Amino acid sequence: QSGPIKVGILHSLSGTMAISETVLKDIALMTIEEINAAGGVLGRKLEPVVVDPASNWPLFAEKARQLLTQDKVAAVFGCWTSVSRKSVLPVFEELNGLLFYPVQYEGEELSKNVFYTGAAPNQQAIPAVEYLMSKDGGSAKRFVLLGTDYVYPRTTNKILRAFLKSKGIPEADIMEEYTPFGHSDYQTIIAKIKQFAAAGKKTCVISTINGDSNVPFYKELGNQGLKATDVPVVAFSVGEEELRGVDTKPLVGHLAAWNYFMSIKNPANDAFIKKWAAYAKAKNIPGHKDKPLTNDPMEATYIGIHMWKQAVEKAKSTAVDEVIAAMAGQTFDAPCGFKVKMDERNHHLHKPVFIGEVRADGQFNVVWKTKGPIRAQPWSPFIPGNEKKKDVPEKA
Amino acid sequence: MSITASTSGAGLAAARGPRLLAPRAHALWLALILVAGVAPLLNLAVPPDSVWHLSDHWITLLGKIMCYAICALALDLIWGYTGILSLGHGLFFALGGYVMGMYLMRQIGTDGHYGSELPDFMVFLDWQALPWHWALSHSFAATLVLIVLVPGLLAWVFGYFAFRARIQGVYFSIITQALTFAAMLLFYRNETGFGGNNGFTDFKRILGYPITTSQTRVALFALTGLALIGCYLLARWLTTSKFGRVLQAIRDAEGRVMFCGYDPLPYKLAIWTLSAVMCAVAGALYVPQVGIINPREMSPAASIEIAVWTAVGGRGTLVGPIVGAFAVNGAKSWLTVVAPEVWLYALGALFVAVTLWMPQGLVGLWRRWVGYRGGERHE
Amino acid sequence: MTPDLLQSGSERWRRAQQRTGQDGARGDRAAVFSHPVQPGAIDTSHGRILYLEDVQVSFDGYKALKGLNLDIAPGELRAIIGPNGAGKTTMLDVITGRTRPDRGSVFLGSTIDLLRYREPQIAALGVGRKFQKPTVFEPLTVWENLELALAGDKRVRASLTFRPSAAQRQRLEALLALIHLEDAAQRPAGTLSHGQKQWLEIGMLLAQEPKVLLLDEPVAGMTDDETERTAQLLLKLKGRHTLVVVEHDMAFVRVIADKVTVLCDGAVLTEGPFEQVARDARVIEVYLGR
Amino acid sequence: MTTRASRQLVAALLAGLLVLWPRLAPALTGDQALAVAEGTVAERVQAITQLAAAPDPAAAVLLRALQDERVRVHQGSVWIERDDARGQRADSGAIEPIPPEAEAPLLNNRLRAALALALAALDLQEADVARQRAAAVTLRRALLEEPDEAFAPLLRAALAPQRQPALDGHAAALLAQALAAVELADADPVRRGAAAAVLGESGERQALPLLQRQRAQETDPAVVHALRQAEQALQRTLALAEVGGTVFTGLSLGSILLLAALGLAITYGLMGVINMAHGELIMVGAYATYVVQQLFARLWPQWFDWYVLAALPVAFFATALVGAAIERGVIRHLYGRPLETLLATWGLSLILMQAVRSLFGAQNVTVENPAWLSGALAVPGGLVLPWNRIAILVFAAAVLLAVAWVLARTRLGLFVRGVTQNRPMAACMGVPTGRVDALAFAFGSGVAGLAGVALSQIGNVGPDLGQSYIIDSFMVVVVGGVGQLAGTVLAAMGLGLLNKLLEGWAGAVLAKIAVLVLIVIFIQKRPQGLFALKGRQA
Amino acid sequence: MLVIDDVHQYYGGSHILRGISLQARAGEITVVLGRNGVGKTTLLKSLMGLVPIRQGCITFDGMELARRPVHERAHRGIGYVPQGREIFPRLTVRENLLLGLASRPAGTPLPPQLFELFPVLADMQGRRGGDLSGGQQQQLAIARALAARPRLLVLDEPTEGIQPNIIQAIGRVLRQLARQGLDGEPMAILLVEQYYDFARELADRYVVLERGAVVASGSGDEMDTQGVRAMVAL
Ligand SMILES: Nc1ncnc2c1ncn2[C@@H]1O[C@H](COP(=O)(O)OP(=O)(O)OP(=O)(O)O)[C@@H](O)[C@H]1O
Ligand SMILES: Nc1ncnc2c1ncn2[C@@H]1O[C@H](COP(=O)(O)OP(=O)(O)OP(=O)(O)O)[C@@H](O)[C@H]1O
Ligand SMILES: [Mg+2]
Ligand SMILES: [Mg+2]
Repeated sequence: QSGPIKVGILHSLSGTMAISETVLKDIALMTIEEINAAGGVLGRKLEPVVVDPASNWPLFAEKARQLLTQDKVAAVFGCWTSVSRKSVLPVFEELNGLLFYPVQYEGEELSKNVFYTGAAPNQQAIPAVEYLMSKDGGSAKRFVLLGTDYVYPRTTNKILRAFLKSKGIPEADIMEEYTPFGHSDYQTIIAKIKQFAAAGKKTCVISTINGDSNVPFYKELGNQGLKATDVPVVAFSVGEEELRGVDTKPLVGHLAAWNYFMSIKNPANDAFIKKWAAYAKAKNIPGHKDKPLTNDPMEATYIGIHMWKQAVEKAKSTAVDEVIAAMAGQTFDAPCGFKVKMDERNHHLHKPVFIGEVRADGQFNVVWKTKGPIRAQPWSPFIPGNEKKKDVPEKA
Repeated sequence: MSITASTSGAGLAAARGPRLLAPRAHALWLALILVAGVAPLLNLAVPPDSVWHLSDHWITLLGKIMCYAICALALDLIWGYTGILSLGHGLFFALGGYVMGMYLMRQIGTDGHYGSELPDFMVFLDWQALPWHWALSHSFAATLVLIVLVPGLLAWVFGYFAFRARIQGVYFSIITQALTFAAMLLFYRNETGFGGNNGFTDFKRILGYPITTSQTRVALFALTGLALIGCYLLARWLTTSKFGRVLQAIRDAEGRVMFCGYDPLPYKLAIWTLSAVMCAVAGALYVPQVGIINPREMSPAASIEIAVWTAVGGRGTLVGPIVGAFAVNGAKSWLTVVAPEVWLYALGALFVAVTLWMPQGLVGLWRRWVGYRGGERHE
Repeated sequence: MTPDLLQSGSERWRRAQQRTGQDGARGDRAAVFSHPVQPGAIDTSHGRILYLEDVQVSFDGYKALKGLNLDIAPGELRAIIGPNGAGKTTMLDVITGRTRPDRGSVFLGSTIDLLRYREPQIAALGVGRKFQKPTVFEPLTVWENLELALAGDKRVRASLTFRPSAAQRQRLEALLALIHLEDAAQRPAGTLSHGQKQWLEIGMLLAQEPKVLLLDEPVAGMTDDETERTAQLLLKLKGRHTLVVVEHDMAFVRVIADKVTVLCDGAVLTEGPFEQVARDARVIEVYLGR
Repeated sequence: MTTRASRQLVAALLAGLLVLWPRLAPALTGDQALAVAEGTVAERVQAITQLAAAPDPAAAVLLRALQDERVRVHQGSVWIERDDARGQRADSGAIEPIPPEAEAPLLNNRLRAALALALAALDLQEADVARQRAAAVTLRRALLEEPDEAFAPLLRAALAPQRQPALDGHAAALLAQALAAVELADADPVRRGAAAAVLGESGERQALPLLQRQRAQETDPAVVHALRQAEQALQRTLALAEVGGTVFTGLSLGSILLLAALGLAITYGLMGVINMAHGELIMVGAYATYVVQQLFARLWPQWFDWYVLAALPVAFFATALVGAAIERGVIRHLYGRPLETLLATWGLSLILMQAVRSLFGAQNVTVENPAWLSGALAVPGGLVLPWNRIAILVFAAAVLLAVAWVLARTRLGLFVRGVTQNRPMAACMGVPTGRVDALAFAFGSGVAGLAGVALSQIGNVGPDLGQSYIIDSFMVVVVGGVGQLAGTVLAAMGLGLLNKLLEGWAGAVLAKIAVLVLIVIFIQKRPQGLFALKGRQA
Repeated sequence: MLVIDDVHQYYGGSHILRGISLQARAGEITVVLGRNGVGKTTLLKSLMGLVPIRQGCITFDGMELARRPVHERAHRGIGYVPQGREIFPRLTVRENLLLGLASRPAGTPLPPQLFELFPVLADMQGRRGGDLSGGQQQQLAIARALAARPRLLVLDEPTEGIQPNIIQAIGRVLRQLARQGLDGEPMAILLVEQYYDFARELADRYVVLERGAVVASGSGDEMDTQGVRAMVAL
């Protein structure tokens, strides 16, 4: 076999999710270009097949099928929302395809055909809350769980509740609040948070607000004068890209938990950022050509593609089953500064966790990090019944 | 200014008189043979490497678009013929889909991640038993009934009050939009018991047959095709009967219709409910084919899109909406692959072009081309 | 107690009586609702088919009708004249259920209180109307317009299986001939000229076979000759149908009317045979001129 | 050291400082400077505290620089960054270039809080009223959250009648509340009672748990009474503030809905164009604001705060131009076919969105609130009215007046109404219908652009901006009654208030659902919208 | 003043006007008669430019109008009273009249004579046009056309739905307008009318149409002798 190896890129370039996903398409193209420049895989070039599922879930499934059956791609890198992943999952399982999913998510899933390069809840949410409860984090005693009303926040908050309970936090000190998709008026909710915070115990907000709603939320937060020193907000979906749309000066000190921050200093990250900046300039990518930013899902995409390449080279084949076998235990010197490893069993990465505080320039100061990469727990131990779950994909 | 004010005469082109056996009927027979005979053969009997092989991808894609075509046809009955623009038809589509989805979720049985009788999402949200509204979901027969009954009843009740209050034009459009919007938010909530924004996915079986085999797929495809043809015939019968003319009269001068002694309420209610049920059937056929149902189908934009298909194809004609659904969705499927970065320009331009140069949609264009008479415009 | 009060008291008593009478009628309302009363069911035993009493209508404070009374006998051809804005069209609106009066009563025959019904039901009861501004179903052909108006079962179920019978076809063709639109039968009604639409609307009204015909300015926009022919037509209908004609064309009114009612400022100014009315000084002053 | 212990230390040391401050000479050592910049968080907190207490103006300068993130450290030396990019040594005061490898010391919330407290204590000594007030706010917040006797001497000294420089009255009131929080647990029942009264008047929600806690353990019946009174007074203020808050948020949401809908009230309500691209016109306005902001940042940074004012005309005309182009290019062929405008403008909205993606990228862009639109007006009772929301309320009213004036009082308004009601007749009367259409559509679009400027101040500016407003805009226009400006206003405000009222007790999701359902029911009652046009239809 | 020369008009495929020529002079009332559907309204619409003509010339004051936009015709001084009134239903009576001034510079006042001619309108200035009764609307339509002080007044069956004494008044007004206009200058009037007696009384010149063509014309006094009444009968 010769000729290029096709790989699919399945990210929304239009519709509501384009705001987040477009850049993942670009970073994927950059990574592929990088691999090709270094001689490709097994001596063959990679040929990206870009499609636009347009933030439309059934269209995701259709495109996935098309990539696998018409274009016969060796692997697909894509999806952002859980629902898009859920929509394509049956297709990948039916056609035995290979999907690399680069975004943090709620867990509770494990498929043989998917590699999850984003964080599971224990690689993001739990450490963040632990930090807030620590002295350095402000010894928080009261918690507002604020999210957009959908599965990821609901599940995460369920896990967090169980976790907080295990730490002895009474029910009365937890407030849970949800907003509809696209909610843009946070006046009432912030007033409620203020009330809740006035009880004389250190209060913090754990935000799983999704996408577009973050900007109005943070703007309102800033203007209502709720400072991080009073009520810190820790977010799981807010990274460098999301803060691009916000004036961060009033938000200094609010937190985010990720497995990667652009501001992390190490040679791998410097090189990664430099590469991206050059690529964005060369390809004239709007926004990034003037102000290149990297973020966690971009890193996860980058890691995913490189690991797939390594696995293909190890397996000496692009055949899905062989690549899946070869993926186990793959390691990669990631921009986050650690050697991340694909777990031998559970298709998730071992990743370090960082907690960053927002800086005035829209970047994050890492104020806390784990000693090293930690193993993902896709089946959260805080959900009853999961103790029975095996940590390997089961046969469908 | 009213959204229904329409004197464009689009309705003039409606087929009149008995045409079932007229020259154009052979197109119908052709369609029938294609969906029920040729396509299945090309998919199942022709070897996959032959150029004549119709891949599963195409079968699902065409099946999906045919579902959309049924929706567009349903909307056309109420919009093109009766002058009532619904911006909430996605709701009925989704309801049909959800009823079917519930059945399919139950068919998973204990094959889910958690090996529980309950659907996975209920397990990890810690639910102990099926909520009441899932009661009948195990039975296929009940599902079939509910597919018609739930959206039909909702449409009937909603329509009854709205039409009785003589809500017309945009006011009607907006409340249908509000309705579907509210339903979407409701279904997004996890507490509602429909899987929140993830909706239902990962179906395994239908009627005990594995859902992913080519045979099942083709069967669903053929069924959808037959449903489309059935809906078309039904619509044609309705619109060519006096019933259809009363509808058009209601569209153009409702006040006058009343002075002729017709009560518009039952007429509107009948066509409205029927249209909703058609959408629901389309939704029910859609879900097993695309493998997911999620509240996004209830978003206002999704409903507007149905109107767009109808308008692109040609409002007030019966083939128009079908052509429109195929054209728009086909273009979308094709363009998102060949021009993923700029396809929206092309699609947007298509819509503008259709309105500017094809006032009666693609069908109107075709008619003018072949010199079909009867579609003339007048000022 | 003044005679006035006595008078109004007895009036009220009479009305109360009538209401109880209706209560009896209300017993079969369900039937009325789902199945329009046969046109024959109008009770004309008291010698009146249309009866308006003390009807008042106001729009945002402006009183268009101020205590209007009208009493029309079966088979009568009544002309209503009166200055522009006198309330003639409003009166027809009230009768046909289009406008709700603030007070007053409107009866069809002695038993049917029209205020209880909505437009389609009133039409089904046998009250047909031609509008001042001709309104026809523009995209439908002339033939279809007439077919829609044709008397018969107007419920959904019937409409699904409707096919005009031979007799009905004949009737439609006769009507077409009557309104001179034979050549235009398959033309969309929207393309007719103003006068042709007037004719078509008259045709539709006739197709409906109503007991009571209300015509708002039927000859406006017609040539003298056509006006003449319309007059003949109306005279032919007189007796079998009850006709109420609103018109400003005095030549026409003179030809057709048994009795003329003059409305002015929302109330009846005078009533009587044409010649008498035409000589009335007040009518000349406010309406006829010279 | 625990937080509490370090706070006590600050307080004790600072209290002494207040007396000694003016008389002492500088003595900041390099080690002291380094200690605040490097080490574990706990060590640094302690160093900050000690440094704050060190009677040294240079220390104050260093702490302030630390708070402003202007401190740089390299190989044991500490500099304070100056505007000319050179640095001043923290210990010696020498001015020298900062080595490029120098790093900014890390700050986290705990350090920031310690810094803020320390600096607040120092700032009380400043003559600057703004600083005094800010310091008093910080202290009050800290003490209401956790009353701490150690601060009493500091506060009493600060509140001393003859102190120099004089204390600002407002700051004094705030400090008195802070002191009251401490004195609520004083041994002297008279002081306790007085403190309760002060807290009762404070209107601060944080005081409520303090009062309640004290009442639970209070033994003196007179003080119990005072406490109860104070609680009631406080609760009254809070309840009032809550109502005020709901009304304000409701009106604020209403004003946003109104702004978003006003343009549509013209293009749709008046002209009958089912303008699905309306949202994208708003988006164009917001992006115009962004561009103006970038221009100001680059060309006239000294005027940056006023970029919003410049953005208003720019956004108006830019959007009006886009609108005029749309009208001339597409919509003018569609008059009399309102439904077709739905399809065409839907297509245009796709094109506009994609154009913005191609031009500015798919991600959001930053639009900053200028200083005068940041922050909030604080009202007693914990009510905080952000300036940007107040400004939008006023702005919405102004735009409304302008629109109303144009429509009702100008010839253009009359012509537009005439043209939409009967195009051929208007032409026969001599109205140049083409020009009027283009002008009117451009005007409506321009108003949408103005809305874009306002919305850029509170929410996302991204390619999807328009999509999130289009549905609400149509609801508002229709519920109000198509073509009825007054109806639009009422509907916007009504929906805003209703939404916020419901959100208060049902949560945002259910509130939104309820509002939608209420709209459906409302239209049943008023099938022509709020301001139905009664009257005869031909 | 107005010269219509060999105008042809079609609706779709059907030939409605077949080479119509006629003239209207200042100071004269020219009456157009014809049965229903012969094309009278179409002729006036062509004159106003509401339906573009296929062939032929329309000159007004020596100026070719046939290819000019509609509103320019109003600016040249043509006032139009359409059949069916075509009031702006949701504008008030006053606004309807002000719109009649659209062809005049901003700030031009309404001619005060309007309210003398039609006193009802004075009382109803604040009412919406669509709420008026049919006859009131007709009066409004005439007043609206006069507001701009046109030099050519085109009326399409203006007596339709108007009470007899006002018809008489309108007759007198038209005569007066033809002679001396609103402010002293004679006006040209083109009147389409079915009401024969009214037409004959006013006509200085007459034109009879049949199936889209002119079949007779002449001076007003000859109408009776030429048997025009019979021509418009069936
Ligand atoms: N909806 C309304 N709002 C306000 N005034 C109205 C309304 N409807 C009718 N009117 C007024 O009521 C009066 C009566 O109107 P109506 O149409 O009944 O008169 P008419 O007798 O039919 O006149 P015409 O002979 O001119 O047709 C008129 O002055 C009219 O302006
Ligand atoms: N929009 C149209 N499309 C097609 N045909 C039309 C249209 N409008 C009018 N016609 C036809 O053109 C012919 C002339 O119509 P027009 O309205 O000019 O007649 P008219 O002489 O004014 O008649 P009337 O006295 O009834 O007003 C009629 O036969 C009519 O049916
Ligand atoms: Mg009338
Ligand atoms: Mg005419």
